Amino acid sequence: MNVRVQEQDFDISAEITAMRSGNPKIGAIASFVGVVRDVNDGDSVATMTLEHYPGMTEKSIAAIIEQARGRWEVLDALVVHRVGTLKPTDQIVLVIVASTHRGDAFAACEFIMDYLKTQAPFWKKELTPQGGRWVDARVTDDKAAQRWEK
Amino acid sequence: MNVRVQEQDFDISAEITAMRSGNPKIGAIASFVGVVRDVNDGDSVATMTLEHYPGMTEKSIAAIIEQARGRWEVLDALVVHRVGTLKPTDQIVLVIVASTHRGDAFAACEFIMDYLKTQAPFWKKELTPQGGRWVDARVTDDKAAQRWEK
Amino acid sequence: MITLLYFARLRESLGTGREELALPAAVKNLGALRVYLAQRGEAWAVEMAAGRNLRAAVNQTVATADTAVTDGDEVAFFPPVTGG
Amino acid sequence: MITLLYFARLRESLGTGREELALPAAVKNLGALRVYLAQRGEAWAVEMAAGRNLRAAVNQTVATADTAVTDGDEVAFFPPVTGG
Repeated sequence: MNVRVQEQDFDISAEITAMRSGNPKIGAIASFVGVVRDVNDGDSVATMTLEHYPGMTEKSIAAIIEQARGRWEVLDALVVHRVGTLKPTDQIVLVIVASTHRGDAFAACEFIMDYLKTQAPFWKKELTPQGGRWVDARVTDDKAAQRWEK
Repeated sequence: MNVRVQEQDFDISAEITAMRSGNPKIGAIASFVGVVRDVNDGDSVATMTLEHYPGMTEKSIAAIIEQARGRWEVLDALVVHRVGTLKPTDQIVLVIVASTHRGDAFAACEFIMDYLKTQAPFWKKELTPQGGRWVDARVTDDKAAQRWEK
Repeated sequence: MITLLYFARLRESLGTGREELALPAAVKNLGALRVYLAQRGEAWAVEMAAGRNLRAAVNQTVATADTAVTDGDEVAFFPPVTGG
Repeated sequence: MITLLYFARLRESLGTGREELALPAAVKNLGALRVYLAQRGEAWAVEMAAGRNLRAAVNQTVATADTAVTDGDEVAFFPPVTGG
């Protein structure tokens, strides 16, 4: 189980290779990559700057992974979240979950992403032709996270 | 939309990079990698040989992707399935789905995997200490696929 | 003539992966073809038996017992799939 | 003393990301701290207003108005998160 917050890009192949070479029980690896889009709320986005709360970020993501481990069979998990200034088509976030079977891998991966969106202390500021603006939290993200609370 | 059946390994980073560089609307990429496990049904597995039905394989997978496109917003999708002889920790199958938002990417990716398991004409033969044996279809896989039929 | 294909366990136990067959006049659909092949005896009787969990495709599309089979078709028999 | 941290929109509009504060004797919890900070006027009144959609953490754990605040704590105020 591993959490990293970093400015540099990540390589999903290298991460998956490391994970499966370490555990021959792994049969299923679900992953998610978030990417900067060139348009948001109708405006073109030139750059996106991510700020976070060092310390709390790593702590809250580790807690989210622990919750996932309590619900599903998780053999290994990795979260990498980038901070700093990114541009459209850049990778922002990577979540990888390895399990014996695919159902657990998919569910735990989506669960971690939904909570990352609603609980981990990251904030995005977009640069558009109208200037810089902080991205508003989405109601749809809160709804996605609430699906798991039952 | 792309389907490949091949003996050689695949590189998920290269595939994701190609996908997101081609479309700046992509915000979410869900993917799945299936891996050969060293134990199945209680026996250790030395090698796994995959056979398929050339022609029908590609056709049925393309049909599955089309079904996914009819249900969710799919900006791009890729399925790579290996055939031939593999060993534990080797990659077997890759599914990547790109969308604007993560909910659609996750759902379409899991849908395609569930159908790959139950409809695409691939067969696995394991070599164990007791000799070679064809893997039996799993009832759990049929159930996973049936979830989508409603 | 039709082309018959056998995969995986069937290919091994029947000892062939492919054959060309002159379609008997009485065989109009997949169910009748299966009964016809079962009459070859031995492994054929076992693999094509009514109770056997067998799947089939006609021209690379999943088919059932009442799917029509006509001259020129490609017909495949195989066990339930186990890919992914 | 407590450490106060402000992030994102708050950091910009308050003009600071971090300060040390001698905790007033009357401030026992997060809700009271927010009221106290709102009394600084201007941007503070706006950002800390009761109706403002504001989140907070005490010692790096999400907190609510009745979460206790004591000497030595690290308290953070920030807008709803937008990562991922």
